[in-house]
This record gives sequence, C-alpha cells and structure tokens, in this order.
Amino acid sequence: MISANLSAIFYLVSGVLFILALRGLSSPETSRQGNFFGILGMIIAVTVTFLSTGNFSTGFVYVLIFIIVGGSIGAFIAYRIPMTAMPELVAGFHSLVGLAAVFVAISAFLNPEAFNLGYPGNIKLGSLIEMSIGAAVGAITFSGSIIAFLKLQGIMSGSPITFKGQHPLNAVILISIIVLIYLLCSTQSSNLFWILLAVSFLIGFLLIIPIGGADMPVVISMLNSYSGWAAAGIGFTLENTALIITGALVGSSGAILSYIMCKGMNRSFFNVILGGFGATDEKSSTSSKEQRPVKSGNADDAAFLMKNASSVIIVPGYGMAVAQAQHALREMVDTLKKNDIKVSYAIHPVAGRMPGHMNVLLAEANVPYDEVFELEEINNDFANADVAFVIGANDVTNPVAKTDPQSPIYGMPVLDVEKCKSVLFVKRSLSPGYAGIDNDLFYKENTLMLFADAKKMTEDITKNL
Amino acid sequence: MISANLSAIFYLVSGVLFILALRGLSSPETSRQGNFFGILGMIIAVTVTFLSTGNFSTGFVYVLIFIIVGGSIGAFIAYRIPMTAMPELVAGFHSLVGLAAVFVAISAFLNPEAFNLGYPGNIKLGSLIEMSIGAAVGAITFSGSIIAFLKLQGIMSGSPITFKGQHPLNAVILISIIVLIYLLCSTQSSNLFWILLAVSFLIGFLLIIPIGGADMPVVISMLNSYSGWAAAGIGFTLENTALIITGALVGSSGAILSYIMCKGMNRSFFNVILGGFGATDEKSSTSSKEQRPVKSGNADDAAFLMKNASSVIIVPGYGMAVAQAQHALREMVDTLKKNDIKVSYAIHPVAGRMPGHMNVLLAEANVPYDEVFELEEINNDFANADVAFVIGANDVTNPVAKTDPQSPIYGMPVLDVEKCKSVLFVKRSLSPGYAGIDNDLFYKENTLMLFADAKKMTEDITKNL
Amino acid sequence: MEIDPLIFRLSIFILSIFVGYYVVWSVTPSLHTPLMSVTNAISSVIIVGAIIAGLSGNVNSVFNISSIFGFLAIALAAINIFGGFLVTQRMLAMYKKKKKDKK
Amino acid sequence: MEIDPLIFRLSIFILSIFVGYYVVWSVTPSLHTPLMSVTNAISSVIIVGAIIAGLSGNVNSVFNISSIFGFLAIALAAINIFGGFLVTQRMLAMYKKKKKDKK
Ligand SMILES: NC(=O)c1ccc[n+]([C@@H]2O[C@H](COP(=O)([O-])OP(=O)(O)OC[C@H]3O[C@@H](n4cnc5c(N)ncnc54)[C@H](OP(=O)(O)O)[C@@H]3O)[C@@H](O)[C@H]2O)c1
Ligand SMILES: NC(=O)c1ccc[n+]([C@@H]2O[C@H](COP(=O)([O-])OP(=O)(O)OC[C@H]3O[C@@H](n4cnc5c(N)ncnc54)[C@H](OP(=O)(O)O)[C@@H]3O)[C@@H](O)[C@H]2O)c1
Repeated sequence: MISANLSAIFYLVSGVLFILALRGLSSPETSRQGNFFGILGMIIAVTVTFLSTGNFSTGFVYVLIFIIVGGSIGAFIAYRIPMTAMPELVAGFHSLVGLAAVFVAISAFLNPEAFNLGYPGNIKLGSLIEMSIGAAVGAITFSGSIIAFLKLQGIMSGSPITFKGQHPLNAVILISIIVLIYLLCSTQSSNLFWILLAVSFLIGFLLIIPIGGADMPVVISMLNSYSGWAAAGIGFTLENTALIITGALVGSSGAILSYIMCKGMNRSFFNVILGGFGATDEKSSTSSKEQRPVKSGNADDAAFLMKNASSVIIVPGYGMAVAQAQHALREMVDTLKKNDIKVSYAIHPVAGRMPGHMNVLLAEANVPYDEVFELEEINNDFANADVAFVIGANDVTNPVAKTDPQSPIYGMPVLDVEKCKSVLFVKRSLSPGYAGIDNDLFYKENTLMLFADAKKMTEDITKNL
Repeated sequence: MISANLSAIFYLVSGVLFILALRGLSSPETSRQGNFFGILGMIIAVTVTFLSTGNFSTGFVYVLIFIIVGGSIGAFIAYRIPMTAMPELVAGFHSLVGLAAVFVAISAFLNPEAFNLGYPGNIKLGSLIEMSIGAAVGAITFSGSIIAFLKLQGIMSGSPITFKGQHPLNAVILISIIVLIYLLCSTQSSNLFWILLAVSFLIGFLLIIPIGGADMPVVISMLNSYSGWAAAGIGFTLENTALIITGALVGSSGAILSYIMCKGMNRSFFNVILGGFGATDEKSSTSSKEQRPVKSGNADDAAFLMKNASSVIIVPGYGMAVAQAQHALREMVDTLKKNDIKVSYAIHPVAGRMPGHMNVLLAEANVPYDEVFELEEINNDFANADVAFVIGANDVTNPVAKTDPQSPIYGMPVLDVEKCKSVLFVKRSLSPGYAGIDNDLFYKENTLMLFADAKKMTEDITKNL
Repeated sequence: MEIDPLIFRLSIFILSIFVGYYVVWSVTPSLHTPLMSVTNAISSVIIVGAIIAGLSGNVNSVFNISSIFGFLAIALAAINIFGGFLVTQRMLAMYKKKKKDKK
Repeated sequence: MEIDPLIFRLSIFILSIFVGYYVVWSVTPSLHTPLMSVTNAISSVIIVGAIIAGLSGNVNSVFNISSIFGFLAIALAAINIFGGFLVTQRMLAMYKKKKKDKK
C-alpha cells in the first residue's frame, strides 16, 4: 500500500507519458516511441492503482482474470482486423470506453464508500454531479458509437433515418437529461439514476440515426471527444490526475479531428450533426446527366499512357479501400518505377472514410511515407505531371468545388487532377461518390475512364506494362 | 476580503490570460488582443491580491504610491525608448525582475508570518528551499542582466573579459551556492541567507563577463528563462498559481529563444555560455586579406542599377539599426515602387542583435509586414531577382557558411544574395561583422560596395532615383 | 487558508486542454488514424476506476452488485487498452521511409 | 487520503511547461522581440508577492525592514509591468498590413 501522495505523483507521471504518446505522433519516426510511452503510462497507472488499494485478496485475482480475458480479446481483435476496417474498429472501441465509464459510474453510485465519496443515499454533492454527468455522457457515447459501428459495418443501412419532429424530440430529451441530473442531485434517488441512464442511452441512439453512413467518421470523432470528457468527469469524481489529463487530451483530440474533417468537406459541424445529408440527393443527380459521352478504355490503354509518361501522380480514394487494392497498386508503381517513371501519391485530407485512412493503407502496402504527399504539398505539381491515376476517388477531385457556388461541396479544397495532361479514373461505374454529386471530370477530353474493380484493374495494368 | 478558493480561481484565470497573451503573438493580427489579455491578467492578479489581504490601511496607500511611481517610470521609459535600443531595454527590465524576486524572497525570509510560511528562524523547510532557490536565481538574473545591459549600451566594453582559472572558479562558486542552500535550510541562519545572496550576485557577474557583447542576446534570453524559473520558485513559496504558470511560460520562452538564436548562428549553447567568442579573431582576420580588389560605387551607380531592375530584395542587418536607416530605407523603397519595381525584404533569423529585431525596425518605419519575408520563404527568390540591396548586414549573407567547413559559422543558414544578378553592399568599410570573419562576397564580380553610413547612403540613392 | 483541491484539479484540467489542443494540432495528418486508435487506448485509463470498483467487495463476497459492474468495466477497458495499443503498434510499424537503395 | 497541495502545484507547473513550449514555438519569428518584452511584463506578476510583503507591516509601523523590501519590489515590478506592456503595445501597433490602395 502506497501513500496518496506517492500515487498522485505516479498518476501525474502517467498523464505526462500520455501527453508524450500523442506528441510522438508528430512524425512517423518518433511515433513508435510515443506508443511505447503510452503503454508505459498505462502500466504505471494500473500498477499504482493496485498498490494504492493494497488489496491483494481474492478480488485481486479476479481483477487479473478480467484484465487477461479482456486483454486477450483486445489483442486478438488488434491482430486480426484488416486495415480497411479501421473506422468500424474505432467506433466499436469507443462504445466500449463509453460503457466502461457507465459501469464505473454505476459502481460508484451503488458503493460510494469504496471511492470515498460518502454513503449510498448520501453521496457528496460535487461527486454526484460529476458522476451523473460522466454516466450520461458515457451512455450517449456508448449507444451513439454502436449505431455508428452498425452503419459502418453495413449491418444497418447507411441512409439517414429521419422522421417528423425529430429535432424537437431530441431537444426535449436533452433538456430532460439536465432536469434529471438536477433532481438526482437533490434527491439522491437511485431510481432517477437508472432513468437518467436509460434516457441517455436513448438519446445517443436518436442523435446518430439521422446522420448518413458516410458522415460517421465525423460522428466517431465527436464521440471520441465525448468519451474524453466523460473520462475527465469520472476523473474529477475519483480525484485522479491521470484521468483528468487524459480526458482533456482525448476530448481535444476528438474535437480537433472533427473540425479538420468538417473543414476538409467544407461543411459546418452542425450541418453534419443535424443529419439528413447524402442519401436523397444521390438518386436525383445520378439519373439526369448520364447521357453525356465519356471516353472509356481498358488496362492496355492505361498501361500505354503510363509507359510513355515521365511522371505519374496517384490519387487514391475510398474505392481503393473497398477494393483492397493498395497492394496491387504498390506493385504497379514498382513496375512504373523500374521504367524510370517518377511516381508520387497525393492524399486529400478527407480521402477515404476517416482521417489518415489512405496513409495507413498505403503504409500497409509498404509504400514509403516520403512518397506520399498532402494536398498543399503536391497540388501545384499536377500541372507538370503527365498522368493522374485516380483510383477509387471521386469527390476529392471534383472541380465543381472550385467552380459552382451552388454545389454542396463548393469551397472544399480539391486535388487539381484536371491540370494533368491525362487523367485515368478507375471506378466501377459513373455513379457519384459519397457527396452524391456528378463529377464533370468524367466527361473531359483528357479523361479516360477505366470501369472495373480497382484491384482487378490495377493488376491488369501491371500485366500490360 | 475574499476567500482563498475564490482568489485561487482568479489566479488561475490570470494564468490562463497570460497563456492567451503569448498565444496572440502567433500572428500580428491577434497580437494586440493578446497584449490586452496580458494586461487584463495582470489587473486581475493585482486586484485579487489586494482583496485577499483585505488590508486597506495606510500600507495600502503606500502600495498604490509605489505602483504609481514605478508605473510612471516604466511608462516614461516605454514611450521614450527608441526601437533600436530594444536589446538594452529588455536586458534592463530583466535585471529589475531579478531584483524584485530577490526583494520578495528577502521580505519573506524576514517576515515569514505574513506569507504563512512559519516563523523567523523556523520557516517551513519546503518554503525555505523554494525561497532560497528563487532568491539565488533572482540574484544571478539581476547581476547578469546588469552586465548584459552595460555591454549592450557600450558603457562596458563588449569584448570578453577572460582570465586564467575562470571556469574552475565559477564551478567552485556554483557548488558553494548549493552547499550554502543546504546549510541555510538545516540551520535557518540569516547570515547564511545574506551570504547566499552575495555569492549569487557575484556569480551572475562572473558568468557573464567572459561572454562577448554580440552574444548578449543569447544571454538575455537565457536570463529571461532564469527569471521565469525564479518566478516559478517564488510561486511555489507563495502557493500562487498565476506565478507558477507564468514562471513556466517565461522559462520555456527564454529557453526556446536561446535555442533559436544558437541554431541561427550554428553554435552550441555551451559554446556561447562558456564565452570568449568574437573579440580575438576579429583583428587577425581583418588585417590579412584587405589587399584584394573590390568594386566600389556611389549613390548614383546604385540608383542606376536599381532603376533598371524589375525586382529588388532588401537585406537589412545590424548596421541598419545602428544607422537608424529604416525610415530612409522605406522612403527609398517607396520611390522604387512608384517606378513599378517589385521590392521585398528578406530577414535572416539572427539579423540584427536580437530575434525579430529587424522586423520591429521595419514595422516602425511603416513597412507592411506582408512585404517582409523570412529566410526559408524568400531564399529561392534571390536567383530570380535583379538586385540584392544589403544594408548593414554582413554575416547573414556570408557564403563561407556554405562552403568552408573550417569557418566558425559553417553550417549556419545564410541568405543566398550572391545568386542575384547584382549585389549592393551598404557599409562603412570592409571590416567584418559580428562573427569577425571576412566576407568573400565583397570581392565578387557582381558586387558593388557602397561605402558610407547606411542612412546617408540610402537618402542619397533616393535623391538620385 | 486551505485551497479546495477541486480548484487544483480544475487548473490541471484547463491546462491539459491547452496541451491537448497543441499536441493534437502538431500530429501529422498522415498519422490521424493511429491518433484515433491511441486516444482510444489511453482514454481507457478509466480502468483505474474500474479496478477500485472491482476491489470494493469484502473478503466474504468478492462479487457484490457494485463490484460486478467494476469487473465488467475492467474487461471492457482491457479490451480497449490491449486492442488500442496493439493495433496502433501494428499500424505504426508499417510506416517506413524509402530504403536508400541507390547510393 | 488527503493529497499534498504541493503535488498539485507540481502538476500545474509541469503542464504549464508543456503549454509554454507549444505556445512559444507557435509565435511567429517576426514577433520575437515583442515576445521578449511581453514575457518581461508578465513575469512581473511577482508583484503579487511584493504586495503581500509590502502590506506585512502593522497599523503602527507601515514600514518595517520586511515591508520596505516589499515596497521596493513593488516599484521595480511596476516599472516592468507598465514598461513591458506599453512598449509591447507600442511595437505591436506598428505592425501593419499593406493598405489596399489599388482596388
Ligand atoms: N476521410 C474522411 O475523414 C471523411 C470523413 C467523412 C466523409 N468523407 C467523405 O468521403 C469522401 C471521400 O472522397 P473519395 O474521393 O475518397 O471517395 P468518394 O468520393 O466517396 O468516391 C469513391 C469512389 O470509389 C468508387 N469505388 C467504390 N468501390 C470501388 C471498387 N471496388 N473499385 C473501384 N472503385 C470503387 C465509387 O465509384 P463506383 O461506385 O463507380 O465504383 C466512388 O465513386 C468525400 O466526399 C469526403 O467528404 C471523408
Ligand atoms: N539577431 C540575433 O538574435 C543575434 C543574436 C546574437 C548574435 N547575432 C549575430 O549578429 C550577426 C548579425 O548579422 P548581421 O548581418 O545583421 O550584422 P553583422 O554581420 O554584425 O554586420 C553588420 C555590418 O553593419 C555594418 N555597419 C555598422 N554600422 C553601420 C552604419 N552606421 N552604416 C552602415 N553599415 C554599418 C558593419 O560594417 P562596417 O563597420 O564596415 O560599416 C557590419 O559589417 C550575426 O553574426 C549573428 O550571429 C544575432
């Protein structure tokens, strides 16, 4: 058993280690060390908790057992999950953090003595407020993440589920949560606590269903932020510095990532959160325009164009992830490089379905990260490149964002692929991407459409090179 | 009289406002607002202190009087000081912070009851340690800054004062300070406290005299950092959050600026701090090489060259500050611009004598900051510019930093002025700059030397344009 | 003159938000996916609370209604901790620089 | 189970160092001189200690050996505060963008 002071110092140390963990991610070189700091911080936090309770009885053994069980499941998932399923994985994991926060809050509510928070029915006011906020936010995180997970997995339809009076209903429920917390704190009634939890689960569910499947990344990130604030709330209850620091870190992190995504899509955060985007427009816009002529080609044509190019820029998008084409792509690029063709990759901030999605997939396929460039770094190079090879990307290349103020994506920064001498588009049809709007590029003079699955097409091209 | 809790919250608020003050400096647009936050933070901190002592007796009146007296002096200095004297001003102000910290520590030592630190001769151990460290660092800051001030003002010679056994002596004194602190804390003897202060003043003095006048900016910044740590030390003694936060901010700020300067000069921090750089080399290198022929011209030649240029890059340096030539320069540039010549300014990170020195001077002369570029932003433009107008700068243009591994400034980033079609050098002689090494550029084909005072020459050129 | 510890915690919280803000903005965009998974892992430091809850039973009954929720929370948090750190590790291991084949 | 406030202060100190590190790196180089003068001003928040010291005398003797040092410190800090903020203000007021003469 160690003193409260000593454990407070160790919790501080682990908080600082978590800061260093995130700091490490400022560059790929330091990132692995950063992750190590994170693991170290967690080990310290857990060990100190054991030492400060000083309880090594049977309970301790069970704690270990549950850690091992949970840990094995986690490790199994971590090694098995394909890189393309990262968005779902993150959503799933968030739901667990939310649920864990709820469970801890329940436990503290039922047995406040174990946490030094007073006695059942007479919990310290401050702790009760923190605890109920933590529980409510945790519950919202849980049910919201579950919906996000189901939508991303495709188990639930991605289209927004809307009904009349949805927003007023949500507003009423949110207000009732605040009222419930107030009543709970004044009466200490355990019934109110359970009602609060139930209502919070419900609102998490209701808040997310109207949001389209493709907006889920913003939602996940927002829920990430929530889970951070929930953790911080519990941290105040438990008077634990590590939790407070971590909660604030995670809270900021999620908020900033949501902001980055919204900016990358040129949409306001509220526009995303209020939902209903995507599904309906899609059908209307696809039907009308498909008459216009497009030039389409096959793998042979593409190989010919690229063989005669001196520089090629690859623009991967969501379709590459769907088709798992990253390895095939890498092989194609290797062949191009053998022919002394300069190849680089251009990644749009919201290419794919989560921030950094394309980078992970390319890294998985052993593409060195110094060949991969961000939008601002590479956008001027398109004018000097011979071929833009757009694989499964669509919206992020759509010039309408620069030209048509009516377009829903107007003002979103896009990759200037049209400035290349020729543009190759690998996709299966003329159907639009996530934003549901037609891409004028398909009908341009210098565009060649390659209608096929991304992986199949890339392999074919490699054969023809 | 307000409660300890309430004042703690206000101190936190003022700490946060200080953070926002520094944050504002991330761009000129937000900087004025940032300064306002800083002022607000200070007002809050002072007001809360008054309210929390709750003492509005005669003492309070005297406090106000001293604030008004000090404030008037400060305001007077602030409005009168020429922008060229910023380095001295900062050094002078630092010495005051250091001395103030010493006085507060003395007062706390003599009357610990007023600070809740125990009783004379029986001060709480922790407080005594913090207090004596704060006092020692404050004293070093004071005497060190005084020397820096005198050297920068030219009252004291800028050349390093070195003697045999200097470093061992300093080491002995530094060790004795630690021993003194230890003894002081174990005996609580007030004699030891005075000895500690005296020795700290002495070491501050000894540490700075061997450092050359031109290295003073690094020293100032280092002392700035010290004054921050001293403030934080006193903050721990007074249990004051605002002081702790501020101390850490100032401490980091000074350390980072020292680092930036050392990197800009490609010298190690220890090389600077151990001193003895500059003075001796200067003479040896100037004498030997002066035979080589240079092309020198007059204002007329310079005006002719510039009139026929389509783009001119101005490279200001320390000499511009000495000559107070910024206003004349601005007028010259205005005339050039009227003739449709594109003009921009290139600022090297260590041009002048303190970080950002040139930027302030140009701003004073109403040069818009979007015409002023940093080294990385503009270095590639020299190749396309017609004329580089180097005014009072020398080391920051010296190509030897790129070519000669023997040179003391090898590896320091420099402005590539030699890539311009022609280079104009305004300085009074062929003597070297601060680093004391000859500049090959003077003898190049496309260089024209304009030997004169910078202000005089610039005015003459304007007349001839 | 004692200051309520809550105020200190509030200070820590606010300063951590500043740190979080800056530290996350300094993350390179290409590592945003690992960022999401690692924040996931570290936010599971809530396991600290879960452990206290799990150990809240007495010698006679390790399992009571409150400790059961604690144990469940431990398992959930453990999934996240191991899952989060390991998947991050796996991703980060893939980020490689170009091999310098040509000298 | 009370935690020593010193530990909280230590936490605040460490987190502030992180904040300071990031906030100062984010300062644009052209404002490094104002940065030096404003840090000067804010570090004079030590005036808080000076005021307490100055007010430490009793009703009969406002000036005692300890309060005199306090008053001196007040004056020194005040020079810095007013001088520092005002000179910063003066400098910052000079930083202007190009006027858009040509429409
Ligand atoms: N990254 C993020 O963080 C994030 C977050 C939220 C939203 N978003 C949104 O997601 C979109 C991302 O843009 P994006 O250009 O990457 O994707 P996109 O615009 O959604 O387009 C993806 C394209 O891939 C094609 N595709 C699908 N499966 C394919 C397969 N197996 N083989 C070949 N092609 C296939 C689809 O066309 P076919 O059906 O014709 O094949 C589709 O047009 C943006 O609108 C962005 O706002 C991104
Ligand atoms: N900025 C910082 O933070 C900082 C800090 C520490 C050290 N330093 C050092 O300071 C140096 C700065 O480089 P720099 O190029 O700006 O200056 P420099 O290399 O010191 O050269 C200044 C030149 O100005 C000329 N000059 C002096 N008075 C003049 C007048 N009235 N009219 C015309 N010319 C005059 C001098 O030549 P004449 O005598 O022939 O006229 C001298 O060669 C670097 O070596 C840097 O490492 C800078």
